[in-house]
Amino acid sequence: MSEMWINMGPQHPMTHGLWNLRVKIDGEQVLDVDPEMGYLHRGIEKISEDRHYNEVITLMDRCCYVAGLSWEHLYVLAAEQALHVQPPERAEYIRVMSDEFQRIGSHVMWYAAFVQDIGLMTPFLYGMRDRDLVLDLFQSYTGARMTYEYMRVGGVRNDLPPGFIGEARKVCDWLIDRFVEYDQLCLNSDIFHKRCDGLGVMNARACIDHGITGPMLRSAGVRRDLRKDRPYSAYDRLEFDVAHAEAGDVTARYLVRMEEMRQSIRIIRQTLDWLEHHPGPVLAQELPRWLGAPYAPVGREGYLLKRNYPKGLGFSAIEEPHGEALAYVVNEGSEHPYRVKFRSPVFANVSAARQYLVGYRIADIPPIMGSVDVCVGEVDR
Amino acid sequence: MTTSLLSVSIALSSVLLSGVGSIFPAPIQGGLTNGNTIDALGILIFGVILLAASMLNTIFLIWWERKLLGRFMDRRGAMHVGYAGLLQNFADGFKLFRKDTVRPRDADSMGFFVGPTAYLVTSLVIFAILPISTGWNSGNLPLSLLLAITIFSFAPLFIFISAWSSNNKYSLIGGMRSAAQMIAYEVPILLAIVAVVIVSGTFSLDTIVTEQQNYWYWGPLFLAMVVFVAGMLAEMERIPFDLPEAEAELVEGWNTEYGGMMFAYFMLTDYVRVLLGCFLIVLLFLGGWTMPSWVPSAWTSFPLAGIFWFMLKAYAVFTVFVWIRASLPRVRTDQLLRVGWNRMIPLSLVSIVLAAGLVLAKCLPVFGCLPNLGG
Amino acid sequence: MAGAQVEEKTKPSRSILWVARPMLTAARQFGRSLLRPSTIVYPFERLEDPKFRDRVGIGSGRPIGVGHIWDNYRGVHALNIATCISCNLCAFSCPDLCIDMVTVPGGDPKHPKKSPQIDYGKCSYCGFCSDACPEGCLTMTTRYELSVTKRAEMVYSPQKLQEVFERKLPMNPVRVERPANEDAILLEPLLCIGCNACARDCPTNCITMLDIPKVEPKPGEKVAKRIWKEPVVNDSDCVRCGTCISVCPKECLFWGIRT
Amino acid sequence: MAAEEWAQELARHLGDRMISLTPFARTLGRVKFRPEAAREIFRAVHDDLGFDHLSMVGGIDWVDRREVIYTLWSDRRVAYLFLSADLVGEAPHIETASAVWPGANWHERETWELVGIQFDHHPDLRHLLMPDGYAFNPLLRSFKLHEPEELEVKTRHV
Amino acid sequence: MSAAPENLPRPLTPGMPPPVLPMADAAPAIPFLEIEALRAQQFIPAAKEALGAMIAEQGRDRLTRPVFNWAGRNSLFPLHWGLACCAIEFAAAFGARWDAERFGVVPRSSPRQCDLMIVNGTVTWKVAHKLVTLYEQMPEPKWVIAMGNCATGGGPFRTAYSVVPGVDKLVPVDLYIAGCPPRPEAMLDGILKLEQLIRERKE
Repeated sequence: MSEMWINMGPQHPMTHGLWNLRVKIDGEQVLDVDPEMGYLHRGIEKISEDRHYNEVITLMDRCCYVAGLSWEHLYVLAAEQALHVQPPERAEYIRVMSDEFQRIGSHVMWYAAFVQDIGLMTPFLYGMRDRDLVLDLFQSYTGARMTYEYMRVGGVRNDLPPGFIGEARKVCDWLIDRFVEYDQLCLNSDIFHKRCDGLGVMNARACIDHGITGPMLRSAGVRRDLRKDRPYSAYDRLEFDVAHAEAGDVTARYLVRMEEMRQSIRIIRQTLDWLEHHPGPVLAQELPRWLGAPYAPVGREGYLLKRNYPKGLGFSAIEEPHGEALAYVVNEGSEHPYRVKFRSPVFANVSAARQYLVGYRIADIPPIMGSVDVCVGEVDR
Repeated sequence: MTTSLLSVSIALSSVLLSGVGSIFPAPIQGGLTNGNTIDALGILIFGVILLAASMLNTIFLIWWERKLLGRFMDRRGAMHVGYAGLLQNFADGFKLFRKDTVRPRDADSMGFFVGPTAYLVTSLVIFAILPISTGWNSGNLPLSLLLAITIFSFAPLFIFISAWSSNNKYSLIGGMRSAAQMIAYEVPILLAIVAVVIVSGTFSLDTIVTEQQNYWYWGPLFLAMVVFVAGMLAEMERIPFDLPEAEAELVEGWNTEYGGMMFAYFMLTDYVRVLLGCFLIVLLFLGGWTMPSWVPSAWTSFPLAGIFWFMLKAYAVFTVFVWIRASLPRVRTDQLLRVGWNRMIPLSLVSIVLAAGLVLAKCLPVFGCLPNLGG
Repeated sequence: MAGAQVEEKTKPSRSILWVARPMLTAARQFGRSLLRPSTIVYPFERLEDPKFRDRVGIGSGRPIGVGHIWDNYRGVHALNIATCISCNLCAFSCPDLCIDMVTVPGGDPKHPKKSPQIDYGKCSYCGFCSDACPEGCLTMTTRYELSVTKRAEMVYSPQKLQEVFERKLPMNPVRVERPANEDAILLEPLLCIGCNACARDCPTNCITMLDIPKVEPKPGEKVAKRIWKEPVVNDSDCVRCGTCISVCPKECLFWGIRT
Repeated sequence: MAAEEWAQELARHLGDRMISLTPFARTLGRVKFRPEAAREIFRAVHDDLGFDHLSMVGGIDWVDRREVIYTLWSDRRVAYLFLSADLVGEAPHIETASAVWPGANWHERETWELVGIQFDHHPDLRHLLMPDGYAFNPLLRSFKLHEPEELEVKTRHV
Repeated sequence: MSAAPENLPRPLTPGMPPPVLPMADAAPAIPFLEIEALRAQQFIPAAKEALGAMIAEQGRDRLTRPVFNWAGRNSLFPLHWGLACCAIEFAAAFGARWDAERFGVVPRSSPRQCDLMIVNGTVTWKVAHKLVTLYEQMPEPKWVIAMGNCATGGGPFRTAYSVVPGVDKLVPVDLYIAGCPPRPEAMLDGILKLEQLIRERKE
């Protein structure tokens, strides 16, 4: 058979979202790929310029819909720096706990999608079931399953409900047991290794050149984790290890993500211990009135300018479940951010698709792209 | 003469025809009640009954798989249409019957419709050949095993025809994979069957089952059975060998372009073939409708007991298939073919040698002493 | 956990069990879910039903829900028109601009009473409006089913929201505290003409017009005609809705920190 | 590393191509450079200073000029560095960074598309997020958003 | 909205009496058996009613039409695709906890085999013509559900330069599900409503 281009997407079971992978194949062999993004470009950065600082948070949940709380955290960190606000310590711990639960939720979702790509049907259901438990926890304190609108510039919206910490511990125990089952279903199966070993290999040099971050980079042997290297919120007060592997293939990414989930549970247990014994406010008390959480800003153009509110640039970098997410928020003294810019880790990871797809077979594309963990919402923004 | 579905149908047709014929004048009556007419109508009735029974069986099989998979996946499966979802597959069937069947503009009209139809028909025909109890369905055919396997292996051809004529790249790749896979696994299946034939000395499935009266063949021919089951998994295109329908990379494999009734044909035929595979495994290795002697005779002597036990075994085999489907991932094409040509064929050759050795050494009756086998 | 380096040790030994281990895991799950699958039979069993929640949970074998701590879900709003003060804060705070203030019976003809009408085709259920509501009359319930055949049916008038309220569904219990140092409404006295517009339109009637001493203009100085009254805002009653600022004809009211 | 030491090192490697260094909290600061010397700056920062990881490229429209910001990370220094350049004129353009950091490819495509900054010698400057032939740069300040009722015609660019 | 209280358990088939045994009150040891009993209780009146409908129906295909209607509404195959946030809840509805397959809803990847397109997310102009193509590839009879606010009217992104303000600008929509995103229950509720719509449909 001669060479031909096939379109995998935008509606294709492999994509797990709305994007198009154009693949040039010769028989089963992949000769070239060309990812086409933008099918979900919603102009979040532009809409943010028309919104008040706290209202941007509603967009952050929808920006990355499997890691909404992490993206809220990213944005509020940048906005706090731009607006010169300091959150209370309890809010920081709650944010870290939310981040780590979100990491588990995102990785479990990834697991559910990834095993489908290699043809395992059952763990998809297990993954969704266990993710729902994490979402139940989120719902109990944020009030929503996926779009939380929980964090605020200067803290979080509300404190944890009574009884939360006990339930969260139960969920942690349950999840730790389930991770063993996940491994039994995948790692203990010879077919899994036949499918995934030595696939989609990226070495450390290529990863760094192409700006790849997160579990993909760590699976190539680079121990880089912003939680350790550039600690934000309460991460410098918590103990955990950076999961990493050497091989740089699909199996290594699987292992890294599984280990990250265990580390997340370790972090969560520490934060729960802290939160149990340190009550306090969760929202900064010296907030300017227009940022106060219960009162979303009352729109008056030029209000800040009249008050000579200091301008500022906010920059934040966090370790999102998919990798390093960066944001900067430019405050020019108005109620609206002048410019908001986000860096999505998946954006860079997908842009290097040619590096890790060419040369493999067409049947390898789903596992490899599955191991990249594409979340189109944050790529296209 | 043993009772068989065919003889029952012919008797039914003769009763019917003589009843109907008696109201007509003599020449017509003579024409109606002569042997050829009775046989023709009898075969027709046989076909209708067989078709209905096998269709019902297949639909029940699908239901069973859905419920079983549901429990493996910690959920409930179809449950709101009919009692416990029993009518769900009928609803699916009726709906697909009612839906439009769209033929893509550039698709080959002949192949597009003939492919699935022939795929279904050739698979259904095998039900007439496989015995499900003594003498059922169509008496003791001398070469029934060979005939069944021959018709069984028509499928890749029709799949490829329908895949090629739907003019879709995914279909084409799926069809080619399917053809390659089925051809690769035909050979070990046939070789495994040779082992069975060596031990039983016959191509007649009836006789093969009768030969297993004392010991089922899964004991002496364990290796052949493993090869046969693995090959059958590939033939039936079930996980871990369901590459042609690999949802993750090829949208729906070779039935991407098919909707409506043609799609229903494909779905139905897949399960018809699964059922046939289970039947073959039961017939060749699990003693067919025979039961071990330690089973109380009351359990094996009620009417149609043979069919009952046979179906029970077939469904047990199918349950194992569902279990495999629930717990294993899919392999890759090249790995599949490599396993097929490099592992399966040598293994099946070894199994032939083993079978021949067992026959020559006359140590087969030893297996009659093992527990849980026949005897 | 000693080190996070994921080792090669996690790879299985190539034993005869390479296919059996995952199958055994699946079988274990099969046994667990045979009688108690973790499926909610949705129209019959409902997650928000507290009695149902008693029977499920991680301990019970059906891992659904986390006990009783989740009446927090933000669903359809409930509005108590009787306590609504028409302060407009919900409409102001809505990031999606899905709230319109429409006239409801109960006001006087000159100053009609207005209550929120919510377009659920635009609402993103963020809860900013119920957080902002100073009287607690706009709350979010746990009701989530809302499927309609026409787009226009998604617009919930205040009366419809009142119906939701009367159904007494579980409410979102979270009430967010006000920050301690709120801005107050300040007055630029030189611009004020004492027109009473702010006091008239204040939803909480926290503005009173006090008499001030009349100042005679110096000869030759041109002074606008004015009423010799000045608004005084009672900060503890004020809900900071900003209505007074928006109705002020001379833009003499502004936000600021009261010293 | 002390701040002065770092500033000296930077000045040594970048010379007069660097305009200014603005300190910024928890980073190595924001280096403003002359856009004409972009290629040498990128080389020097990548090879000599060891910033081998390009995190993002973004653009800000300051109405009178457009600023392009490169965010870089160095594993050796464990810190972020910003490079920025002011581009003036009707058709702002700058040398591409994708020759030095291959990962800059998509970031520059996005910046070209949304902020309207031309990257010279870019290997593949196509539309990334918007459909081909989209004629606007949405992230410019002059591009206003409207409620859908008002813009029935305006967005129908397909 | 109809006057029926939406927060009460609704019968699967309209016209049937609501379940007399609300799950919450009985609380037996094994919920599974209870549900089976409940369904058996419901099934008999449902069958009676279906038979009555068949007999009451006049016309050439008075027997087949109810059957096909029944089949069509009980076997809705949605298109398996994910647009945005709602796609995650869409997937969750097929997960273990809500298991949409209970109602015969099985996602299919090929539009040829689908009856139902659930637009689960923001539709951008870039994907608009592909969405229309997919809709046209689906064979009749077919339905469209706009799931969530983005599909309904653009949602929070409706002012954006790249977003279609509502999928009803592109394809005819039969049912809108509000929510951002709707819970999986809300999606199931939408599917049950759609079944009701199909049932009441006059051909």
